[in-house]
Order: sequence, then C-alpha cells, then structure tokens
Amino acid sequence: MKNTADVIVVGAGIIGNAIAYYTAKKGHSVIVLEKSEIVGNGGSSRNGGGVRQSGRDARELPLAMYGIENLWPGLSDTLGYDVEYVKKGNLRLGKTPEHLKILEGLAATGQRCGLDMRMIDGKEVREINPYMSDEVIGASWCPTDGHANPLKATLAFYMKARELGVQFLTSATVTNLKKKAGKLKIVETDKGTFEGDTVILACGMGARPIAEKVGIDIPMKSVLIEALITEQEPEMFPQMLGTAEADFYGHQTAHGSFLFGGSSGMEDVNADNGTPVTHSITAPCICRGIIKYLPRLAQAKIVRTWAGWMDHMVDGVPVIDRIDEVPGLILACGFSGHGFGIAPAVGMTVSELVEGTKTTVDISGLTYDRFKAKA
Amino acid sequence: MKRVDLIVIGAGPAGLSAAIEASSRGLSTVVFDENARPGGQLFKQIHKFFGSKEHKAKIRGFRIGQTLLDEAGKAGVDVVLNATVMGIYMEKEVVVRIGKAIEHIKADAIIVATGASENMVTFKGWTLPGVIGAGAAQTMMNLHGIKPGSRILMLGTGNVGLVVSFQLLQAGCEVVALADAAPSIGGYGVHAAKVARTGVPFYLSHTIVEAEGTDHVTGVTIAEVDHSFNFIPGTEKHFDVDTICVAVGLSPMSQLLKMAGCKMEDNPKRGGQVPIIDEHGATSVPGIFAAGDVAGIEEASSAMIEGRQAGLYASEYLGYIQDDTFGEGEADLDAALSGLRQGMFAPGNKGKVIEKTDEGIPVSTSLLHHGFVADDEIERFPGVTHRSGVHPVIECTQNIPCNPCQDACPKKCIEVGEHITALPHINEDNPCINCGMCVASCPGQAIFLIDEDCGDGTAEITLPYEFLPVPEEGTAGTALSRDGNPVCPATVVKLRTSKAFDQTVLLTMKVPKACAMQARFFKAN
Amino acid sequence: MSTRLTTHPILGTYEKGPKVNFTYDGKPMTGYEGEPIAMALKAAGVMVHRYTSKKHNPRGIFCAIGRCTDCVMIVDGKPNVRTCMTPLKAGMTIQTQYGVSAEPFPELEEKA
Amino acid sequence: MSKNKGLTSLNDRSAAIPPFVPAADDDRIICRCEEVTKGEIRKAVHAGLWTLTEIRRYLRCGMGLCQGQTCAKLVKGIIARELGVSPALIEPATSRSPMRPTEMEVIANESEVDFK
Repeated sequence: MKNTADVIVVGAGIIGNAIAYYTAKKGHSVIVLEKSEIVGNGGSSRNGGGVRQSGRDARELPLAMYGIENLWPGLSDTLGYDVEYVKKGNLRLGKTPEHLKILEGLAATGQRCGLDMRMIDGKEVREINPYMSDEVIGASWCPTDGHANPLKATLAFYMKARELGVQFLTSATVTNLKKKAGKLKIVETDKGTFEGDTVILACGMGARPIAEKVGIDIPMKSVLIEALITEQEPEMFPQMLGTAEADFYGHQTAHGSFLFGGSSGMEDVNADNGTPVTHSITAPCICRGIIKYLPRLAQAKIVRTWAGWMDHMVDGVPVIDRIDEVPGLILACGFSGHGFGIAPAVGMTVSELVEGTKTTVDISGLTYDRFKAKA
Repeated sequence: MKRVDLIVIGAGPAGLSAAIEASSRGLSTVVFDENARPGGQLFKQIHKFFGSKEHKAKIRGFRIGQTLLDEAGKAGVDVVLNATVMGIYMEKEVVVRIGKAIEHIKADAIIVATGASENMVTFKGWTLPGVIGAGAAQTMMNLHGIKPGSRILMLGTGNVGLVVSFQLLQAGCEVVALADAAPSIGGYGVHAAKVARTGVPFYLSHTIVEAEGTDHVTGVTIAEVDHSFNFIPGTEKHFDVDTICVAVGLSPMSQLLKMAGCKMEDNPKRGGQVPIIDEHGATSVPGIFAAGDVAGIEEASSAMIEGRQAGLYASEYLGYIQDDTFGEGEADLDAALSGLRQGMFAPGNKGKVIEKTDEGIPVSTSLLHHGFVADDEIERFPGVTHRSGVHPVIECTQNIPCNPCQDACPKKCIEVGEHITALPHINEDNPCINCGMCVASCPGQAIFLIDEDCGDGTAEITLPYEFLPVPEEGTAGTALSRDGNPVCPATVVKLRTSKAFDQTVLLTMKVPKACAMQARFFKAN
Repeated sequence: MSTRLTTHPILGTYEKGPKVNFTYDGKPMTGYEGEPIAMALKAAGVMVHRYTSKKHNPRGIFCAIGRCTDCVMIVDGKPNVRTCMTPLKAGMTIQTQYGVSAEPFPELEEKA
Repeated sequence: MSKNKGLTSLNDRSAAIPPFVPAADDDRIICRCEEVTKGEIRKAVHAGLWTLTEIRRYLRCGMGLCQGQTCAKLVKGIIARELGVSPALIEPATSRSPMRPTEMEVIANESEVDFK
C-alpha cells in the first residue's frame, strides 16, 4: 500500500470509517490506521444502536437532527449494505417521580431546539409499547428517533470506503506524530510511517496519548461499557428504549434478537486486565433492569455479553474541530457513549473540515478550546 | 465471596482425575459439570481401553468412569452437576449457573477440563434430520438405549468413527459403509479390522456428495475424491440409509480459557485452538491449568493422566505438597503419559505417512486402505505363528500403546516387552493352555486362538464375540474372512463366558482346515 | 425407524424412569420420565424438531449433547428449549418450532 | 483455488486477493444456527471483511444459539481459502460469557446457591 494520502485517519471505528467514506467520496485519497486487527473494535460494536435526538446535549443535537433528517433514511442505499435503520421512535422510561423530573428536563431541551419530543404518561407508553410493565409511570417520547445495527453500520461504512479506494491498515499502532515545516504531516506507526496533509484522530480514548505528541491534551477518560444480546425472539416492538437513569438502552434487531447496552455503576473503578473484559456483576445488573421494565423478556436467553472502552469527555460531548494551533490536525473524539447515532453526520461534517469549507451543521459548541476551569 | 482452593471445570476423565489428586492432597475442591451425570464421554465408551495397567487398559470406558466416581467420592470431591460455568472472570472468579440462579465463586486455582466438541464437514443436505454427529449416536445407543438409525453410513475413519461404527453394529444397526476423504484410515487398524470382518466396506478417498431426503435422510451418495479433494465424476456410489453419522475429528472446547485471558495458539497437531501450557498443564495465567482434550485432543487414557498431573501441580502451586513427595508422583505420571504418546499414532506423527513398524516390518497397506490385513500380508507380523495344538494368533500390526495381552497370558506365551508400543510376539518356548484370557483382554479384538489342524480335516478358531444374539452351540453358519466376505461354512462348537472376559463371549467355530488362516468371524445362517 | 433397545451385548439392560405420557404436536405419546425429550421423540420415530427461520428447513437431533442447539422445540409453550438436554416429564406439551414460534409456516401448514 | 503469493499478514486491507469466483456450493449452509451460506461468507471476504470477528458481526454466523461451536472452524477455513492464506493466520473468535444461552431471569438472580 501507499504511505501517502491527502488524509490520514487514525481509528477504524464508525466515526473513522464514516469520515473516510465522506472524505473519499469528495475525491480525496485516504489512509485509515487501526490499532486493532479488527475493524470496528471499540465502542462502535458495543452500543445499543440508538439513532436518537432525544436526550442529547444541545451542542450535539444539530448533528443528530441533521443525520436523522438527511443521512440515515437513505444510508443503506447509499452504502449498498443494509444497516437496518428503523425510525419508529424512542421511549425514555421512568418509574419514579424523580425519573420523570429528569425526563422533563430532557424533553424541554429537545423542544427548545425544535425537536418533536414530549412527555407521555404510563397509559400512553403502554399504547405505544404494550410490553411495558405497570411500574413504568411515564416517558419522554420522540417519534422521529430510532435505531440501526451498529455492527453492520460500522462495517458498511468500512466496506463502502474500501470500495472507494480508501486504504485500511489494521494492527497498526500510532507511535508518534511529527510536523513538517510547522504543519502536522507525519504519522509514525509500528507498521511504518505515513504522510498526509490532514491527520484526523478518530480513535476514541486512543486519541489522547497520540494528541499529546503534538502538545494537545484532550480532557477525557475511558469508561468500560458492556452490551449483551439475546437469542432470536418473536417480533415484539420497533422502538428504541432507554431509561431516565440510563441503566439500560437498546432495541429488538431486525434479526429478532434484543441488543442492550448498560452499566453496573462500577465502570469507573472496575479493575481491568488490559483487554476489555466483561465484569461478572454487570450483565446481572442490566438484566434486572430490563426485566423490571419488560417482564416478558425474563425468559429470553442471553447468548453473548461483551465489553469495550468508551471515551468519556469531561463535559459529555465530543470535540469535533480543526485544531488551529496544530495546523493539519482534526479531532473527532470523546463521543462519550453516544457517537453511534451521529456518526454519519460527523463523517460528513469532518469531510467539510478537511476541505476547509463552512460546515453544513453547526458544531460551534464542540470546539477543542471550550474547556475552562470552573468559575 | 465464596472461595475454595480449587475449582475444576468438567467432570470427565481429566477433571475427575484432577479433582481426586488435588482433594487427596488436602485442597478444598469443587467440580462443576453442566451435565446431569458425571464422567464426560466415558459412560458412552463401551469398548475396552488400550494402554497398559496404569492406564486402566482392557477395562471398558464406562467402568473406568464408575471407578473414577467412586474414587472421587472417597477422596471427598464435591461434584456439582447441572452446573454450567458461564465464564471465568478476573481474579479467578467463576460464575456458574445452578438451577434458576447464578453463583459467584472464587478459587486460588482453576483446572479447566472441558473436553472437546465435534468437528463437522459440510455437504449438500448436511442439515437434514438424520445427519448426526458420532457423539450423538453414542449418546443415543449407549446412554439411552435408542438405536440411532436402521441403516447408517459413517463418515470418518479416525478412532471415533471406527469405534462408533462397531458400537452401531453392537446396537443392531446396519452400517452400510465407512467413508473417509483421506486416502488411508486414520484410527487404529485393529479398530478398523473388527468392523471390516463383519462385512462393512471401507471407502477411502471418498466423501459425501449429497445427503438425500426432503424432511429427513433417505439416502446418501458418496464419490471418490482426487488429491485436491475434488470429486471424480463417475465414481458415485449410492446407499439407501436413514442416518449419516459424521466423525471427522474433535476440537478442544477452550473458550473458557480464552475468556480467562490465557495465551492461546492455533495448533493443528493438538486439534485447534488450545492454551499454551507448560509440561505441568499450567497456562499463562498463574493458577489456571488445563487438562485433557481441552489442552489438545488425545485419548481418555491420556486425559486421566493429564488430570492427575494438573491436580498435582495445582496442589504444589497452592503449597499443599512437600518437594520430596512431589517428585515421585510426578515421575510416575510422566512415564505413564510418555508411554501413551509413542508409536505410530503419537501426537508428533500426526499427518505423517509411516511405511514400516518400529520392528522394520512393512505396514499393511490393505489395512490402511480397506480396513483389513490381506491374507498375503498377515504372515509377516510377529504375533502370527504356526504350531500344532491351540495357539494364539495375534493380528496386531501397528505400533500402538497397548500391552494387556502380555499381562493376560498366565503362561507368558505372549510378549510385548518394555516398550508398550512394540508389536506382540509369541514366545515359542511357553505353552498355550487355551484359557482365552488373551482373546478377551485384547482391546483391539485382534487375538484368535487357533487349532490349525484338529486331525479330522477341520480347524477350530476362537474369536471374541460382542453381538446379540449370541449363536448357540451347534449353530451352523458362515465364516467370514478379514475382509468380511464369506469364506467357508462354519459351526459354533463352544461358547465361553466369564466374569474375567467382561461381557466378551469367546466363540469357537469349526471350519475346514484350509480356512484356518482366513476365517475370522462367524455369521449365523 | 429406530427403536428402543431392550438388551445390549455389553450394557445389558438400560435403567429407565417410569413410563409417562406427553403430547407431540397434540398427538399423545409415551416415554420414560427423566430421559431427554429428544430420546423419547426419537424412539417414537419423530425426526423433525423444527423448521428454521430464514429458509424454513427441517432440523432434528444433531449433536445430542446440548452444543449445537439444532434440536430445540417449543416445550410447554417455551421456544428454543434444547430437547436433548431437557428431561421428559409427565404431561409435557412438545411442539414443532417454526422459526421461534409454534405457528407453522404457511407452506408447511399442510404437513403439520 | 490458486494460492496468493506473499500475503503474510491480513493488515493491509487493500492487498490483492484471488478474485471471487462463484461456486456451485455457494448456497450451502455453513452456520446452522443463523443459516449463513458459504457464498455469503465468501462475498463478505471479498468486500473486505478479513477477520472472523468482522464476518460474524456482519453476517451473524457464529452469533446464534450455539455461538459458533459448530461453524467457527468451517468459517475460518472459508475465509482462509478466499484470502489464499493458512487458517492459522485468521484470528480466532473471541469467547464471551455466557458459555451457554442463559435466561435473563437466571442471570439476574445472583442468589447464594448452596451447592455443598
């Protein structure tokens, strides 16, 4: 393979793959470097597959809304691979008055940004989804939200980008970044040195130590997230689900299996052995959560659980920005566990950053220089 | 969290042996097994095992299983059944499903002895009901008393395919043929020979073109393959069968070890994905050991020794063994294991073409390609001699680790010698008293007691018989030769049973003198 | 069709639980309590346990030790039950599984 | 299938591999649980999915009830043949809990079981 390209993307998760696809589509040559031997090995394959606007921070909501309006509906056709996109709404569920208070706050944010989102009571929840337990007393409802298959969507962007001539190198660990005459150009890896006019870090938590090589510190930490999937079940409901406390989130896939993500609350402090191992307490906790809301799933069998690192930005939204102080560097990282749904819009937006044109979507709230000490 | 010294996963031959060893050295030990009954595959093994005394040779597998269970009980091993281990997490935490709940339990050492799963090959129609694994056939007939089918084709001539074919015959099924894509038989020749002499044909360099049927198997077509395993047109053979049994090897079931973070390797000689272990069975994760098929596919006999070793080293790892007692047990086990790993079928010889025995005798090519030693080949082997009166004829022609015949003969007429893989030979100085012990003790059913000339133009041949119904004395029938073809009329003249023979009936048939060296099986008319 | 063995040259006789009744797709059948459901069905000559979701192909016993999950059926209303591992109990309702449901696929309705 | 010369690693996903040639047995089921055919697997390899994990994620083969017990070796062999490399070069599938499909209500029930 060649060692030079217009654009070097670090990270072959859904963000990196989407960036590679949209950038290549604009006619630029792209090389993608991936640390793992597997494409899509990070959070891209470890999430609930939500394609939602509801519940998002106002700063990233424009990306979500643009994507759902313009990119997701035709994505399977555009890429030539089915990403199983379903736009049948998102229920964020609550069981207590405290939950409802959280949900009302989220609904207010959505409405302020022009999103079709409202609070509904338990009765209406069960009209939308008759499988919900009586414990559910209300929910925020966003009918234009939905879900897609994260495993397939990640690989679909990869396969299409590859068809467009993007070169992917796996098992390549970036060891250094170097400038050439004041401009970031060189990416050194254990598999050779690569050169491009633009270097994009889209490698989640991995971006932090790499960016440090050129004096950039990204305030994020890694958090282990876990996901699980059931056996095939009869078709039950099409909505994306979440809860006020985010104890689980997920949907029924086109295949019939239920895909859920979730947490035990111990993610920040759990020990790790260097690989993303699942923890013995997490799946039980997620299952207990699910059964409370969806008693019908009590007998559904889990066939697989898995874990992965997520990059959590200090303020919970990503940095998507061209870094002025390091010419040639673009950051797209710190998606904080909700990058999947906005990935197509991010890919498109970053391809605009590459060209230096004005971005279609307003990302002014996602700059690198927004981090300040508390007042 | 609940904690024990040692958790053993799997109550098969390796796991039980490990637990017995560790428990007897004082480790608090718990064994989990997902099955309703312990013993792993041992209780499906109804044939007599190969090996030497220390490998429990000539004892049938299910009896070895029972002995292990008794020993485990005596040693105070806690065997928890219907207990499915769901995962090995960090800090040697095991999560096990018992009934309607899961339990977290930690151990200072874990021995993984989860065994193997069956390999598969695909062919047109391979998902049809009636296409089953060889293990399934064993489960049906040997555990549950259900015939797997009426007319069966066996694919695969490794030891599993050969042994299960014989078991199918014992259960009263008709085995129409054995096929194997390989050019020569993979398992022990003696296992093949006892199937071939009943009249079952072998098709080497043949594999399945298609399993036929709409809702279940009604027939099968096999055809010859070339060196690249492509079908040769015009070589198709069709059989009406209701069952196709697939026995194409085993793969270690090593997923738990991988999940536990043990370094793994893809090692075709050991059957696939296996943990990298040292000579003690220790994996790369301190305190996690692997024993039996999960660490590399071998026989149950080796699994039992590996289990003992892992139990021993886990005991040492946890400080339950003093150095001096350790050395002794270790040396014995090492010797026992290396005994099993010699000869033509040693793990290191996998895939090699062996042309001569250790004694320098050309191997029987007919045995490798057709399942029986040809008449013009048999005389060159040291177990085949001639003398007047009753004497043993040992049709054992490959270097396999086995010597019960030597121990069985009270008159020291049969010798194998120090190396248990050597071919047995006859000591002409010692008389044969026609006690039949050698015939009954040979796990390969390769020993015949023959009086080549009874003085009246007939010969008498005593052979091991393990089928039902047992023909009565005086029954007239046909003698079949090694290739399973009728060779001459025969009459049953004597039947011998004994506790020492362990269900093997010694059937003596009278045949014309000229057929003494051909007739090897009796079929009632 | 396969039948039960009453005696075996090596194993002699088989230990079985008491005879119990169950139904298979509504038809009354008998088996022995505690033996795997799959064995009772096999003894009764039942070959097809289920039809697959995508291609509607028949499947039956394949590994018989709980690994391959080909033999799953609907047992007492619960789909995906491994019949080779689940002991037979008196009064069980066993149904052929179509995809993950007990509803026959339209083209198979006649057969069922 | 002609052997590809020089493909010693599977990292450069643009490296040339032998061309896709339709085969008579492309409709054969390889993954029994998820009913994935040989042809689907072969096509996915040619679309750039060169690891068992990617193939499993995209096609679901080995992700069904048996979690690849039966087909993992077969799929690995097919990938290797399409790429013209030794199966040993194909990374093994990851192992994940639970080792057997387990009901949510059981996983949720972490009660102390007395197995003594």
